[in-house]
Amino acid sequence: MKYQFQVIVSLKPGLLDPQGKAIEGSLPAMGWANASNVRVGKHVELVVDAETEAAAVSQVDEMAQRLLSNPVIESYRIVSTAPLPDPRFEDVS
Amino acid sequence: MKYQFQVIVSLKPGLLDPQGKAIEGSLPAMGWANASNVRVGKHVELVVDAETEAAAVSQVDEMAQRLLSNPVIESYRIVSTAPLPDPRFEDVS
Amino acid sequence: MKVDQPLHQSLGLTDEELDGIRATLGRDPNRIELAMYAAMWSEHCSYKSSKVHLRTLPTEGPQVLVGPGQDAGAVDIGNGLAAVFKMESHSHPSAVEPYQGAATGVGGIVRDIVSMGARPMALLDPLRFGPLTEERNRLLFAGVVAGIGGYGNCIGVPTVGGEIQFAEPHSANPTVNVMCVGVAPADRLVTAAPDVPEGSMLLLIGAATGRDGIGGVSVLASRTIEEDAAVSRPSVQIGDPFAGKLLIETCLELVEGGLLLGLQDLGGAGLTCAASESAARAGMGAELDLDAVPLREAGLEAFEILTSESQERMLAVVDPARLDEVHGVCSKWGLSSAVVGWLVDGGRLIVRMGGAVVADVPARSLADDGPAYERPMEPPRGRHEILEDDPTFAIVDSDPREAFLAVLSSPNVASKQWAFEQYDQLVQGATVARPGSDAAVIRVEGTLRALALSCDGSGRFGHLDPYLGAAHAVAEASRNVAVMGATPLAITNCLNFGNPERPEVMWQFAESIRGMADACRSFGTPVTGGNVSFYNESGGSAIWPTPIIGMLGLIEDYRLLVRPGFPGPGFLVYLVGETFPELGGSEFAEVVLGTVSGHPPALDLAREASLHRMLVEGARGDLLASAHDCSEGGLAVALAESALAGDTGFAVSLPGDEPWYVALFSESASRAVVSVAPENGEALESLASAHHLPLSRLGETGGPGMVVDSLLEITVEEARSAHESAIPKLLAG
Amino acid sequence: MSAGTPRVGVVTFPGSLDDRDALRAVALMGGDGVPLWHGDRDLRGVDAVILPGGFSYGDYLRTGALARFAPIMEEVRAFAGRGGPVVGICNGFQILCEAGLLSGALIRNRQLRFVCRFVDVRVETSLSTLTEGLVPGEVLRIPVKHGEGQFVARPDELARIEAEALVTFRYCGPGGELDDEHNVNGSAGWIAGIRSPQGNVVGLMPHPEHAVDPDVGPTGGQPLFASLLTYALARV
Ligand SMILES: Nc1ncnc2c1ncn2[C@@H]1O[C@H](COP(=O)(O)OP(=O)(O)O)[C@@H](O)[C@H]1O
Ligand SMILES: [Mg+2]
Repeated sequence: MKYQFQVIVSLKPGLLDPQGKAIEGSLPAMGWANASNVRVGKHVELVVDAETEAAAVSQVDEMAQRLLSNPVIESYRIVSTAPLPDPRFEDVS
Repeated sequence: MKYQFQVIVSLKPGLLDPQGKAIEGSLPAMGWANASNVRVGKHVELVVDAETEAAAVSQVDEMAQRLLSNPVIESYRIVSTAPLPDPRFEDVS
Repeated sequence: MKVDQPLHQSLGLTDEELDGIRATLGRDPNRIELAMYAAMWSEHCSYKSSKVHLRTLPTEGPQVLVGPGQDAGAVDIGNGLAAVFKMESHSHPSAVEPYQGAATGVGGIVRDIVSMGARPMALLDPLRFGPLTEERNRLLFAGVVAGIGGYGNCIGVPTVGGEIQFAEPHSANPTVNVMCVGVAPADRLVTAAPDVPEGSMLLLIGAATGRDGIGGVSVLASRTIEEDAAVSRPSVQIGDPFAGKLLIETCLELVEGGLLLGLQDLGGAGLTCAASESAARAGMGAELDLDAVPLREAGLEAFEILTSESQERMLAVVDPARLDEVHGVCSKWGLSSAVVGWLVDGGRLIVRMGGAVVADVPARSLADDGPAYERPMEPPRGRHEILEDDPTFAIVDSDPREAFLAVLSSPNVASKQWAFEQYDQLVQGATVARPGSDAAVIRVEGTLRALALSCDGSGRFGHLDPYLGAAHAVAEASRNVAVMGATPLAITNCLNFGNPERPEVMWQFAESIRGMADACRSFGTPVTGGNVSFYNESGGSAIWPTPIIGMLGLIEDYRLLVRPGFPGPGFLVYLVGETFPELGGSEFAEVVLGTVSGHPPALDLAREASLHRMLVEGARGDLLASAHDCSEGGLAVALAESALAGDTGFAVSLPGDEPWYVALFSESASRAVVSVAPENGEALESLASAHHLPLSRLGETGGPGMVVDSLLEITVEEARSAHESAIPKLLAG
Repeated sequence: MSAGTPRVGVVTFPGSLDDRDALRAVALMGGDGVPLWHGDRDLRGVDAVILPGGFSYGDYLRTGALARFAPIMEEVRAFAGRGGPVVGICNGFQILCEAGLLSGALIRNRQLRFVCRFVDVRVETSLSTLTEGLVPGEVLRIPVKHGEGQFVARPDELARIEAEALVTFRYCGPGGELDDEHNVNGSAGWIAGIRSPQGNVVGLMPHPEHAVDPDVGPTGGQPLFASLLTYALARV
């Protein structure tokens, strides 16, 4: 079976995020002074072919830990691609 | 009210994703030959202070379009941060 | 794309061109063949509007090893080595997506050098944008610079020079040119081999083929942007510099191992171009098997595989007996390689897919028999009024100090450090003179020789008088290498113009070619190759005619190179050459008087050539302590830049009896500011008179300030801040 | 190879760029440069290892993230464990951090742009393979060229790095002063390079291999290569 996953990797809280900071810095000039706490991370999609979902999950977990994130500065979470909660939010482009 | 969002920005389908390709190319040597379709995108978290959720959503949509993504090559989708479906997948680090 | 248009027209072919294809084939082309002709006969690939003019350029000389017609030109630099160089435009893709457009431009030009069997050693990036006061131009500028760095830095080729100018006509249409220079043993250059045997394999090396850039050459580079605003988006290509680096190493290892019979990069018109040119050059035909082409996604149609411009691919011609070795090198570097065809006698290019023949055309008809047009030409209306309105005779009541600071901080003159600091200038360890010098200098490993490289183009001069503009561009490029002590050897170019179907544009083009040809003949610097980029316009208004010259000069002993900075206090400062009242098209006229008009400075090609010889002789004799050419901003800027580069002030008097603003800001040609140790003053004077060049002693170096008579006094630090902060300030919005 | 000439291996990963430059610098400073290949499990008996600059695997995902899985890295790890001198320059530094051989991490420059510039760096310790014989406080002129050289670590980690005096180099002004203007990429504590507690593993963002040849520019990298060769020689 093929299982699809998303792995979201973000900088650990407390660490400075230069990209997030730059975006935040440019918001007021664009008229969005009410937006804040911008953090930029990575979003990795992948498909794992495994016997069971549990096997796939544990493999993705290992990949996320060893390869997709750097535990010194980043944390991650794994999302299996379930339908999104609200159609309004779907791929709007 | 403060609303929290995640914006996921990914390369449009059909466009080459050099990062995804390079990661995928190195997976077999790491013992993960069963993983495929790796695509790397950006994950932006932010908080918007607005009167209504609808106002916040429409602002994030505009931000995603004008600032967070490059419409020529990227598409985006917006996710409001609802609790994740399965605690197993939560921030495991 | 209009729905009711016949297919050939929507692919950019005219009715007459379709008739030509019919005549060649003796039947109607099928859709796939039509797509192949459309790509190969596009302006970008066929040079159909420019060919007849390009033929008039001087291309021969004892130094030329490979002239125009190959992927890149090559000149002899001694010690059995060849310098391979070429320039190309990626303006159209950069207008659509600045980062990727510029990045893939770097990738493309680098592969042109590699396909000659040379290791790419240096990049230069002449650029043109609209004024930075507009946000769109700032984004284009920042995106293009980041893209060039993003690709060049990642493949380990230093970006050592370039040029950046700003002018309103480039607002919607940035000009993005990239030049690459490589070095190879002269006897190992991979050139058209006439005696490749039948049955030689065509091996596609590198990235898988996807839908990117389908019809790129016809869609992007052969029409104006707005004609295709909607269509052009899917044509954006994403660069993969990592794959690009692996491809460079793979190809060079194959060439070094003597494993190849031929090598072609896949650029515009993709596989169609590479296969038809490989076959045509060998005087043969080829069979192509599209089922063997590795694809990035399923379901590509034949015409898509044939015209895809997916990046990071090369086509090698391989002896079947060496195939295993070749595959071995490719897989060592982690690249895929697939036999996609072979050469056959008879001259036809036969394409198969799914077992059926999907195209069957003469290879030569694609590669060499494209149309050639003598398009109508006519000088633009209003040209004489602009020329006659010469600012040289304007009434000037500016304050000298303010004028000086205004010119020094004008974006055209200001330091481009913000940009070139984003480029790795040092990798490969050969960079002897980095950006900030008149020319970049890279040494040639294992020798004392070095190449001096400069890119120069005409902005205002070319707009006012395209003949003079192009001649000045060659003169300035030669002067820039000569001030460093290098003998100008040969040029490449990139000719950026508007829509050639408009007679004014075609006239500008023809005049530019004439100017370039005359200057190149006088300096003995043949044209070894180049690139033409038309259709740089929108809303019926074209960019200024922008012929960019890429000059290659040779220094025999790089330890003797001369730098622009004043070396310290106590040196004598001279102006070589003569200043005339020539403010037409000058930086001063634009920035201080607010006008771009008048006659550009005259150019005495013989005097210019003497100046180059004198500068080279002065360097060889270790006579010059510094040398810097006088160009934009005139004597004032040349003095200021010498002071900034050497962190040393000066005190000078203006020579002659022209008004101060002429003496300081006239952009008369054939001049340089040099300094010598006091004991060398006389030697310099006799050197100049031996070359029949006027020489004026201006004063001395030293002190914390830049002092000109009683006109001007400014500290080096204040001038530095004006010069260095101008562009960052504008970018901050 | 003459007896007593230290052999310094330079690893080429896919995407390494300054590998030839490092080999040239080793030779210029009197050592024997030995090319090593990422896919080999063999250090060819070298006395020191350099992980050179460049963009291994395109710097995709994270700088150094993919290179640290290369087969040769197991050998490098073992060699470092035996006290062998290992130096990571720029991308090599990033690889050593990813591999856990050095602390901290390197993220995008504060200004979010690549920067190529000659900078001044201050030597902080003589207890490392690159700084033996150098006097702390000494200022060297060496170029940087990177887009992701901002050194970061969690606060506790940073405190430990400082407490154990692991900082080997800091960005500084010409007189050794630490001010914001001279922090070329915004690194925590101006950190330009650090060492392992034993001092045999050192990583730094500046490129000493591009500052050894007087014909090309400043020579602030010479003392560092001299130190490395001395250190390596002690092991011959
Ligand atoms: N886009 C660029 N990339 C790299 N270097 C550049 C770029 N633009 C300008 N430079 C460098 O800045 C210096 C000054 O440029 P320019 O004023 O055009 O020189 P010149 O007038 O001598 O031709 C040169 O060394 C040039 O190579
Ligand atoms: Mg110059």
